[in-house]
Amino acid sequence: MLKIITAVISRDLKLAMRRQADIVSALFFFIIVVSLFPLGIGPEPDLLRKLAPGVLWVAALLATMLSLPRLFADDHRDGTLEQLAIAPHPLGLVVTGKVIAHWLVSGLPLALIAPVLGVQFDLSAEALVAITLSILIGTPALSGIGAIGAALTLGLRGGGVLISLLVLPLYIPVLIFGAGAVDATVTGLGGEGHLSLLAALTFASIGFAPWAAAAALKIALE
Amino acid sequence: MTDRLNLYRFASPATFYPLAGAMIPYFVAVSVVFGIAGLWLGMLVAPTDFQQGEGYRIIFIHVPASWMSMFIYLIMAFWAAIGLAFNTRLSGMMAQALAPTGALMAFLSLWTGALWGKPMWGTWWVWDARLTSELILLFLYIGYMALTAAIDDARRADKAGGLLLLVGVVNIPIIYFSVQWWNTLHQGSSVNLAKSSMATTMLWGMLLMAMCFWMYSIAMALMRVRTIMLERERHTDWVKAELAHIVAGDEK
Amino acid sequence: MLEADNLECVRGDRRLFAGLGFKLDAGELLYLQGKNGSGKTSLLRMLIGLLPPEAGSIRWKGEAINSDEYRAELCYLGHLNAIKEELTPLENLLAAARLADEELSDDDALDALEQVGLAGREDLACKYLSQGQKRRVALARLVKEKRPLWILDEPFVALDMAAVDWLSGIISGHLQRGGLAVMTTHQKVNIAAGSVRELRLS
Amino acid sequence: MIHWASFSDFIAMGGYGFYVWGSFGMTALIMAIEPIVARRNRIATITRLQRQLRAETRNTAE
Repeated sequence: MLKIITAVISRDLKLAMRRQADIVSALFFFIIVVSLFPLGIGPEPDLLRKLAPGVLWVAALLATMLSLPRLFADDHRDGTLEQLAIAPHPLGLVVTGKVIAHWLVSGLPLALIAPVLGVQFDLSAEALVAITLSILIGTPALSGIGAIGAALTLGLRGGGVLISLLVLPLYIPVLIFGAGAVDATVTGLGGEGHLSLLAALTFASIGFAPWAAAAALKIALE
Repeated sequence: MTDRLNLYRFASPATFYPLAGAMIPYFVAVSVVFGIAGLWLGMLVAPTDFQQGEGYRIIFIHVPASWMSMFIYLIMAFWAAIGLAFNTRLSGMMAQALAPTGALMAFLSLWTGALWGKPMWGTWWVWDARLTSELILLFLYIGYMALTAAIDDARRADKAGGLLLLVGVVNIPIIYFSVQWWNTLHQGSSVNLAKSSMATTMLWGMLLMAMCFWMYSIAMALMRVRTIMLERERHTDWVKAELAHIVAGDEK
Repeated sequence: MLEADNLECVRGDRRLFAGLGFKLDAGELLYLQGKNGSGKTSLLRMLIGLLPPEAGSIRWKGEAINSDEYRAELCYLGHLNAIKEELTPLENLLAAARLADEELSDDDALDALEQVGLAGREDLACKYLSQGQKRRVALARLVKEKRPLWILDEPFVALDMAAVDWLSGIISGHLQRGGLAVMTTHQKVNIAAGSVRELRLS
Repeated sequence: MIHWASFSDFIAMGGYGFYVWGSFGMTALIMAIEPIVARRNRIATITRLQRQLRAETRNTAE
């Protein structure tokens, strides 16, 4: 079981490394969107500090979304997906591997760059830790839920826009607890409660979403 | 023994189509009766609310619309589960026939909520847990309709839409609780609907209006499902026979 | 071994075929023939379990085919090559084997690539290969393939004469070892088999 | 039994007329338009299917 998951992860990571432009452009999208906000709302540090968690999180949602349409589309186009679907192990495991790989190339870099962007918003040290942790813990859930949307819209016209329509409403709890963790830390309430709820959402998504996505893929392959 | 009641028979479009056609006028009539009774009780008889004055009368459509918007989503999810489990043709058609009415109910709930909120709370919109969840519900309806519309193959549209409905129905409580939690945390608006004990006439008015909305929704869904059936089953003999004798625009 | 009964296929509005059945035993080859759009590919997709038939059943060794055991005995080659443009032929072969839960050593993979005439190109990303060469990368899987049931969708497309002969030899070898094969093809090829069945879809 | 003294009172709704009638008006509008749209859609579908059917029978007759 672990063998197949690691096989999928290592293949997808190898592919991503050969196409670094994709990772880098999603990361730059994140950086640019976050940097645009101060220009739009003014440079007052108090205001920026207040808005930072929400801005960083919304930008993270959009940046993760950017790479979702290709999650299965490439494998679908060249016939690899069919081979994965008829391999002698459950398709849900394959999708789990793909979700983890997607997080490694799309969620993880966001968490690493987040503290740097937080500095732009004049966040305190513990707020920087909180935003990094919350993005680190929360983004796997985004990859998991996103996989369902990517699988449902596989091969459809205008799939990219449709994914956002399907997936963004389902992202709301992650957004609330993710940004809430930073807020709670800043106001001195402690972000642990939010972070554990975020972790619960992530575990539930990683455990459950790949199987729903696998069912959607089978429907798409019929 | 040949006349044994067979439930599967009613699940087949060929038998359900004429049955639905025959039932529509009854549902419309019952809906109108309930509507007149509810409006009479709610708009003419019910007394003024001591806190909200006459403005509370929006409740007679706001609450039924909100109920229906949630209820219809649950019914669609129920049909989706049946369709995915037993691979029945009718379930997907029913879910698709219900969706537009559900979305309109969610819209009405938001619209009347805004018109109610303005005089009572002084604002068209508050980020209250209930309003926010209703908005998200509307997004879920739109997502479902966009997905089924984007898929050309009817079978795939049913299955993919059904899966989305099930994912949505699992997520609705999570979304609701997270929004509620977020709302109490921010302590934004301390909005509370008047918890005053309702006058009996108000309660009855509301229930009658809810029945009216319910019957209306059923009539609309049946009307739409008949069209979907003709479209989907256009190569079967019963649809060809049906098409041969109906004159478009003329049939009841 | 492989039995199909009373299969019915509906795609969109059209009923492609109905009441279709066949039996295939060890060492036998089944040719599927028919015009474009007659349902050959749909039938193959039913046999690999991706497309549930409208009616009828498919059995492998007497069991329904929706099991991991069946998929572990199945090798499918679609009209898409299922190779990754960014990976080299060698990486493609090894990754495909790992994902299909097959044992394949580096030496075996290199040997297979040499047999399909890709010696010296093992380390070149597949996007630099020609159509025919890409097809050969996909076919290289068959060289070391030990699974008993092969399902091949147009395996001879885009191959030159020599490669056609080579592939016919590979398939013959598989059949002589007691394997089964179902394939579609437009070309007439010479494959030695215990018995060759033909199924015409119209 | 009737709560209102006059028709103009009823219309004014104690000063909330705009909000109450805005809600009921939108509801009435939607409940009027939705069946009309569904019916037009149905007529359009039937006409299209009948045309298709006619074309098919003509083709098989030839």
